Amino acid sequence: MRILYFAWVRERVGLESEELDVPAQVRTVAELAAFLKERGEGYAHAFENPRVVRAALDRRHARPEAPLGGAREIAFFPPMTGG
Amino acid sequence: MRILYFAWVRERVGLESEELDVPAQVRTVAELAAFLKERGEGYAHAFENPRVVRAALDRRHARPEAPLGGAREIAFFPPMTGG
Amino acid sequence: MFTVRIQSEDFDAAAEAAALARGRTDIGALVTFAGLCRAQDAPGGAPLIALTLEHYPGMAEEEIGRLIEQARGRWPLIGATVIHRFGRMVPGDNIVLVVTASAHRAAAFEAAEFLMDWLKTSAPFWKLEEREDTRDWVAAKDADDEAAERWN
Amino acid sequence: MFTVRIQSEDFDAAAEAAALARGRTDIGALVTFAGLCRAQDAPGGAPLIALTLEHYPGMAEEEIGRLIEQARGRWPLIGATVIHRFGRMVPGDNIVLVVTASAHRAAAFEAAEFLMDWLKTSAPFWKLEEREDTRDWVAAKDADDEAAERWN
Repeated sequence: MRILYFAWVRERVGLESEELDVPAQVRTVAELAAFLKERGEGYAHAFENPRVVRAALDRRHARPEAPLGGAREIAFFPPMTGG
Repeated sequence: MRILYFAWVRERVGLESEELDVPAQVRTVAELAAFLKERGEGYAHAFENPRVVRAALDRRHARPEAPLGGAREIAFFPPMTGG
Repeated sequence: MFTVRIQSEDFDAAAEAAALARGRTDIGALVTFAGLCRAQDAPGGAPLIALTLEHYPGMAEEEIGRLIEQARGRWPLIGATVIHRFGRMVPGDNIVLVVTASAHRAAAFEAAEFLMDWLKTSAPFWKLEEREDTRDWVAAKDADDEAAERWN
Repeated sequence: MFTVRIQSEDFDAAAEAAALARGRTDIGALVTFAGLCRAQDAPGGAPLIALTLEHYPGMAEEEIGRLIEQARGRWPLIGATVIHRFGRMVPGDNIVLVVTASAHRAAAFEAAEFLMDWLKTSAPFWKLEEREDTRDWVAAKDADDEAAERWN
């Protein structure tokens, strides 16, 4: 699965994107965030407060409980501040 | 007093403006409209339904009961339809 | 900068909005409303050939100036420009322009709507519509009075 | 005509509004909103030097396209154009443009406000502010969420 990071989530993780084989037991957006959080210091910092990190599955906003399903791309980012 | 007419009030009266010596007993906007209504067929048509004719005294909207006071100019016109 | 112009010539909405913003760094929101002459009011009705706008010179500027003062009392405006044309217009032509500038978008949007709503009911302009066989003064709409009253 | 563009280049608000209206006689109301980069947010705070807009390519266009579809479902729009810039901007620069065209002013105003409110909370853009000694990601505002929620 392709994982994208934006804004301060990107800065803390230290990556713009990565390809990852998501283990079968990781089924939802929230479970993936929890899984990533254990991957190192940058990830731990990015996901320290998982409620403020938003996600999009295949470019559509997704809630924490949304199943990853067959999505090819997931993005994690802070609340949006455009406009 | 200078009297101005606009839109269909102007067309019915047949004048854009006129100078008139307003009799002392004509004290309000409504009284002036009633006075004008008696001046001929065009005026009678223009003021046939006095409630739809609006007025401005010295270029400010004025209610029927407003006193003419020392106003130098009064205008009569239909409800506005600009914008 | 607060400006009112009553003119028969067309206006350039873009240039007016740019003029308000030029050289400033405190404007966060710039709202431009252009009102245009439409060909048709009711589906199936005879198409409009032209619209003639009559106005009360002097009072039109003053009344719009008073509306701008009211808007400034309600919203923190940095600038506003209102231009209203008079004379004969054909479908597609510009009729009226309102530009508002503020630090934030809610103030700019609300002030522009307030100015348009009150322009419609209190600025001394009257529309005469020409269609193929008719020539009619437009009747004032209750909906416009209601739109203006919502600000009270 | 409904258009979304995500670009680093500046835009010409006037030309975009004119493009929507060109050759048409059914548009009665054209609303243009331009959001600009301001120098100062809070009185007394350090002035902003620059703003960098990061975005999610692909999703930004798609999400704004979905917002336009929602607006079309709610108001009888004849056209709409949304342009959102990304990259580094300095005070006075344009950031975002929303143009809406409709037969009547209420629809054009409301659709423009709806699009701006939802753009702020759902389009994937993030602002990084540079001040003399600081460099901070802008925090999302509760006021923006509330502005968007009022349409529900």
